[in-house]
Amino acid sequence: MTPLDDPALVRVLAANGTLAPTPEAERYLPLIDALTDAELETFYRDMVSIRAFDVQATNLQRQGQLALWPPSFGQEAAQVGSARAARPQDHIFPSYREHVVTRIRGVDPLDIIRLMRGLTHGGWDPSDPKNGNTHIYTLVLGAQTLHATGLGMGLVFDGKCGTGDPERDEAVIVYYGDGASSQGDVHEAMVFAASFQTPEVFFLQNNQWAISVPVATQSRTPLYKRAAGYGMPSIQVDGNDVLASYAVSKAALDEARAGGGPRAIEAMTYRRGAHTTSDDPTKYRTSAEEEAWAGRDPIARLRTFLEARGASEQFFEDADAEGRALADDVRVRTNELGGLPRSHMFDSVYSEAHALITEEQRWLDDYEASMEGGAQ
Amino acid sequence: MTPLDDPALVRVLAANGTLAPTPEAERYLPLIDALTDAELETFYRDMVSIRAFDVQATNLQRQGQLALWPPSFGQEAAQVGSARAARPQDHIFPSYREHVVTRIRGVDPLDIIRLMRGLTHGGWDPSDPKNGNTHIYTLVLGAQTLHATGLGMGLVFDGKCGTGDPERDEAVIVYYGDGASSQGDVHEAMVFAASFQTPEVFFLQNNQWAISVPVATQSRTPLYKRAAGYGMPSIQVDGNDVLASYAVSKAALDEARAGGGPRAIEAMTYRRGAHTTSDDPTKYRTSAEEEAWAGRDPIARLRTFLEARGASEQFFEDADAEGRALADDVRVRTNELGGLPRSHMFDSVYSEAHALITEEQRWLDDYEASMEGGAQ
Amino acid sequence: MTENMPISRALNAGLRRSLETNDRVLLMGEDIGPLGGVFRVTEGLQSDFGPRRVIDSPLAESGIVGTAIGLAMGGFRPVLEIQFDGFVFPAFDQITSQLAKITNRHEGALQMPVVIRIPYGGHIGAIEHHQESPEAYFTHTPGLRVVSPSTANDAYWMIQQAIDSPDPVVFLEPKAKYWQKGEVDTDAPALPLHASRVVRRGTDVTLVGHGAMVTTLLQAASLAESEGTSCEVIDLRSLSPVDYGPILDSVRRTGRMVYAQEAPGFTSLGSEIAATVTEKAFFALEAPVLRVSGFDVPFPPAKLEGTYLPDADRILEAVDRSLAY
Amino acid sequence: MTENMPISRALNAGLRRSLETNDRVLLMGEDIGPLGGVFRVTEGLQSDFGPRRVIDSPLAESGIVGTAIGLAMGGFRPVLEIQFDGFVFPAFDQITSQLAKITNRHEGALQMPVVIRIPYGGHIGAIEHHQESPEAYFTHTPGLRVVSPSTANDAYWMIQQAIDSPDPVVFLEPKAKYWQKGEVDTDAPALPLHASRVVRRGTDVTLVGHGAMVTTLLQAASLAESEGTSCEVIDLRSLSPVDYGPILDSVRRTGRMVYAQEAPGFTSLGSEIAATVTEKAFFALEAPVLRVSGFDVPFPPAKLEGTYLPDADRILEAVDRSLAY
Ligand SMILES: Cc1ncc(C[n+]2csc(CCOP(=O)(O)OP(=O)(O)O)c2C)c(N)n1
Ligand SMILES: Cc1ncc(C[n+]2csc(CCOP(=O)(O)OP(=O)(O)O)c2C)c(N)n1
Ligand SMILES: [Mg+2]
Ligand SMILES: [Mg+2]
Repeated sequence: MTPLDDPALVRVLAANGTLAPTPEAERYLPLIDALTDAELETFYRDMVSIRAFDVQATNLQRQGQLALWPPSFGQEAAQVGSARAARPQDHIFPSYREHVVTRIRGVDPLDIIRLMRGLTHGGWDPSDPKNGNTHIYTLVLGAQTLHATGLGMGLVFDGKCGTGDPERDEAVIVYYGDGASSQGDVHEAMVFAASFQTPEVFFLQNNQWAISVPVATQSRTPLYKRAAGYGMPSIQVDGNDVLASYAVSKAALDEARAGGGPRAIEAMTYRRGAHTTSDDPTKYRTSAEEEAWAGRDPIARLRTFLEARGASEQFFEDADAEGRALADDVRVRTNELGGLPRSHMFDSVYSEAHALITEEQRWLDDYEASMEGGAQ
Repeated sequence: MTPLDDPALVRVLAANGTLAPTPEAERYLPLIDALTDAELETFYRDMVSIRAFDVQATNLQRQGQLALWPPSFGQEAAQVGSARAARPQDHIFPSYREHVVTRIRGVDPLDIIRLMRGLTHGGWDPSDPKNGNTHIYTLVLGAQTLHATGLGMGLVFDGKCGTGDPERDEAVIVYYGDGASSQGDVHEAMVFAASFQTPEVFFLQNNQWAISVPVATQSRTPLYKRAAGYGMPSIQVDGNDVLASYAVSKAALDEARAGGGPRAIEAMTYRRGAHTTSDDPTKYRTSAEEEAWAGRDPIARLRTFLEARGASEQFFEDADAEGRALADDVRVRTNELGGLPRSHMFDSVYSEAHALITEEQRWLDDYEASMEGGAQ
Repeated sequence: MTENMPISRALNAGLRRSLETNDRVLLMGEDIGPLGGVFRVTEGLQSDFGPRRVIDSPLAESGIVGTAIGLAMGGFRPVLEIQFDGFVFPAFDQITSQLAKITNRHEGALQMPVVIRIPYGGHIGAIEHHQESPEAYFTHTPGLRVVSPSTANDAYWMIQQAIDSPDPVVFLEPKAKYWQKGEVDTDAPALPLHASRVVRRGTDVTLVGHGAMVTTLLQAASLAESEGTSCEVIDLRSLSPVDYGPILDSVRRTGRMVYAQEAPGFTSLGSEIAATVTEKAFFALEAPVLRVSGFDVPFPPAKLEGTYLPDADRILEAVDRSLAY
Repeated sequence: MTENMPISRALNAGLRRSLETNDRVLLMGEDIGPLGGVFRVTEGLQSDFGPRRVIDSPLAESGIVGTAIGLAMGGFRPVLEIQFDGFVFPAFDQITSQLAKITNRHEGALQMPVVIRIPYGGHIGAIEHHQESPEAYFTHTPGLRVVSPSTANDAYWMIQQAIDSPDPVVFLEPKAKYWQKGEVDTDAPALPLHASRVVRRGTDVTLVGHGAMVTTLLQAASLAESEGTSCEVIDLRSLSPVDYGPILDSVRRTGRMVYAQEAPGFTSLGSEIAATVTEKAFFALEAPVLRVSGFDVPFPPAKLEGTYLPDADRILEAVDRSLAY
């Protein structure tokens, strides 16, 4: 069975961009029919822009501007579909590859650049409204699933979901990978989510690989099937089909927000690039596999669909230009990034004064002053 | 839904001791038909003996002879059925309440007494043939599921299962509770077990409570359903029906041993006593509930069945006498237990000499000598 | 107003007051609801504040700490109970790599007011994992605050101060002393959370420790007095940061110090305090700072805990050794 | 025979030799198979020994350590790779409460020959969790042995000695030095696993450290020499137990000591060594043992690692302070 053969798979657009809903997709078609041209075009622009950003960031890493870059190349549809399905009041917990998601929520891509450049361990303030309730990246795999669940518990305790008012009710969506799914924390997050009936969507991007380890090592069984054991509805979706990804995410988030409890989505996709710029995929996977997945590329697929729907050549050119502009802007601003004052290290270890930190910071200031003195 | 209403439940003996197989039990009937009278009587004697032991241990704790006692009262059928289903070459990983299991495998009950008296953290040597490949108790909930899985991986690597020779093939059975099922380690154990296709049975005793917390807090969904997410066959069984418990365990162990990979059993039972002698169940559960489960007691149930099959009054008296003898023996030997030499603390922290340990032990010897000198 | 009560009741009263005064405070842990915790510290709180403020969680420590982080992100102030010292380790990643670092990771934009209550230490004759003193793991971790009360009054106030702290606090409760009574002044706290305190004045040797060990140090000081040695005793109260002021003042007067703890000695809080006091009071020291600790072995079976745990005699032996320099 | 190779190759060669000579040895971890590990330490081993001896595990550290315990129970000698220092914490319970204690729990009846390899330390400009020095958590835990090589020859031999040990060994690999070359003598090990070693002779101040810090200490010693100060440098090699013999010998001659480490200083291995050396060589010391450590903050973003990590200048500053006493 190839990863996309599960009879439960939800897919709307075939790899060649034609509408060809799988049986499981039928019930989502109304959600897709309701999408306006403008919305569909936004999906496309989101994907194109972030791919341009991704290429730019990879180049910046090659030029020594970044320590590392984990590309989202290939996973754009899973991310755009789910992020566009969320409402402004929803809370987003990414893993570390959700560049598309964070951008859609309003996070400045430069904040991710600063993280990967070694200027911050975070990047943005989730409580600043301009970041769309988007939490920062978590690098210890799976840890964020518990944070998301805890936040969801708080929404339940505060009566911020299930009131029946979709404008006000809030939900949480948390992203994690096929590799991360093996972590104990993900299990505990599902246990707590089910126990407290959090308004939460567990969004697993199964990109077939955890660095060099194929998903078959994590599980011989489709990962979406885990959810049932916790009493959570779950769905497998073609994660390279932005329409399907949008529709299943929207349905799941709407249900969660309305008080239906947690649910899970497994988006079947592919990490077309390297794990990070430090990785060498030729060591562990075949070019035949890479080519097969290139044929299922999410951007090409939506483009064919939009073309068939009559989108103009101009629209596609504009989208590309928008991507180039983003990439250029990122390059320019990356080159302008400065360093960090040494005080940064001490500034926010604690929120209140702490004797040892104060002492060490003072020591370092004196020491640096003496070194400068000595150097004169 | 009460815990015993699941349509998938395997039960052979009704609570009143009559043969009344549930639909799911049908396929196990040949295994039960194959049981001899002697085997059935052994099941009964196992249960009666250990209950007598359990009562004795509880008394010993009350008399200050033990720090603590976790009774197995009420869970005898789940334990006897599964332990009697195992072959001598199988490996057993108990949690900390499997007094019945350990006794059946040959472990001296005094070893558990020594543990609960504060004389050892272990009690017996799993590699000593007289202990029937039974590992010691693990007190950090769930941790033993990974050890069992690792041992199972080793059996696979060494070709000690799936050879087609049931006399030689080995399997692993690991016990854990409804509370422990929430631990991340149990998830990771299932992930590894499925990935490496260990010859392993995950045996969950759902005794409805984790100290004061009802199983509904751990899961709103029957726990046996978790296994499917890992691609493991799983079964729910009436854990107070020793015949059903035996049959499902035997089938699962046979399949695992033969190379069929891991599987899971949820045995529905009830902790009729306190969590431990430190616990006070009146704080958190009703006597109505306790009485309902008293009506499903495993020993009474098998007794009625055996009586109907024509077991003699003498047999039951002998079984009781056997239990009293065990309890008396345990009391006598407990009273004879001595203390520990202080060297015990240092003796086996490491298998090879360790400078710091040597130094500290020497210091303590000198110190104690000087204190005795001083006291003279 | 003052009231006489055991430490467990003082903690209960302190938690109650926090629950009353701040509706964002919630308690979560295993068996803290109807049972009131295995040590009854939360007794009656669920029935008074309801199951949304006093929560019996699923049985998973990483889950407890990890979801508490999410709750704190949502504006709650979770107070967690870990049932026994030896069961905190499944939560270690969430404590060390998450809770301790989240404020720093957010450059101060997110506070993490989470309290982790852990009954710790020996002297209760219990089975494995129920008698450990894991403080060193936490004091070595930047981003955590670590405290331990040794009296009922401190228990009452320090738990409230810990809950008020915007930073994560590991709150170590000396379980052997839960039933030790003391006067609680419910009007005002005596000291800030991170102050150490001289609990007995003396001139010859400075004895320092925390939690249940403070009682042992006081016993040792009494015995020493009868032998003509005057010991000053200092209750650390805060294990991270350490308030060195009173300790250094004392050592500069006495020239001698013994640190005592139940935890194994190697790479322990005692090592830190000995090294730092030596560095800061080098010329005042007549003898090296001596440490009396649990041995560097796993906490032994209960029948040997009397040998394992430092008692007044072992402390006096160190006092004598110190005086012999 | 001697051969010149970088530390990463020496480790690879040592692992290979262990795999060859003992068929119960197996390697397990994330990405150690076809990829050869993110640092290529296991490169080529899976293709030579097969996927049952060199195993890519599911992505779960507690699972890796927990199943290794079971494998050891079944007579295997598992050698585990944790991908980076900061990812060891999910396994902390299995390491601390299980692996470290199982032999003791079985009163010696079961040995636990498990090696946990962890690339550790900074200097590689990486993102969070990839630059930490977690040794104190392990050295504080009875039942573990903890070692760290600083040369290719030690890497080659110490990994084999660790695998031969019947006890669990946390094997810390100084990742910044993976590419540092050195002569490897493949005929016989120079020293037992737990010996410390004088790597430079000197008379004025004793400098002690482990792993990547040894290089920095040697740099500092060279600089000090040019200023007229003669430093002795000792490579700890074994972090638990510590071989105090050569250190005390040295300090008794020099009267001064500086300990340097990348880890945060509070409650650290440096604290332990400072306290113990002070206790054992009190009258020899002209100055307190000084410690140069990472600050007590989370390892900072990479752009600040140069400020965070002790360098030769910081060590020299401590040397000067020591000499000024
Ligand atoms: C707890 C933990 N262990 C190991 C790592 C190192 N690591 C980083 S990414 C990765 C693979 C993750 O795979 P997956 O979850 O499928 O996400 P993907 O990279 O494919 O998006 C590993 C092993 C980590 N970050 N955290
Ligand atoms: C990791 C861990 N957390 C907490 C505890 C304390 N504890 C001991 S038994 C128990 C309840 C266990 O419930 P369950 O798994 O259902 O087993 P049962 O006691 O019902 O047999 C708890 C919370 C523990 N032993 N280990
Ligand atoms: Mg992946
Ligand atoms: Mg239970």
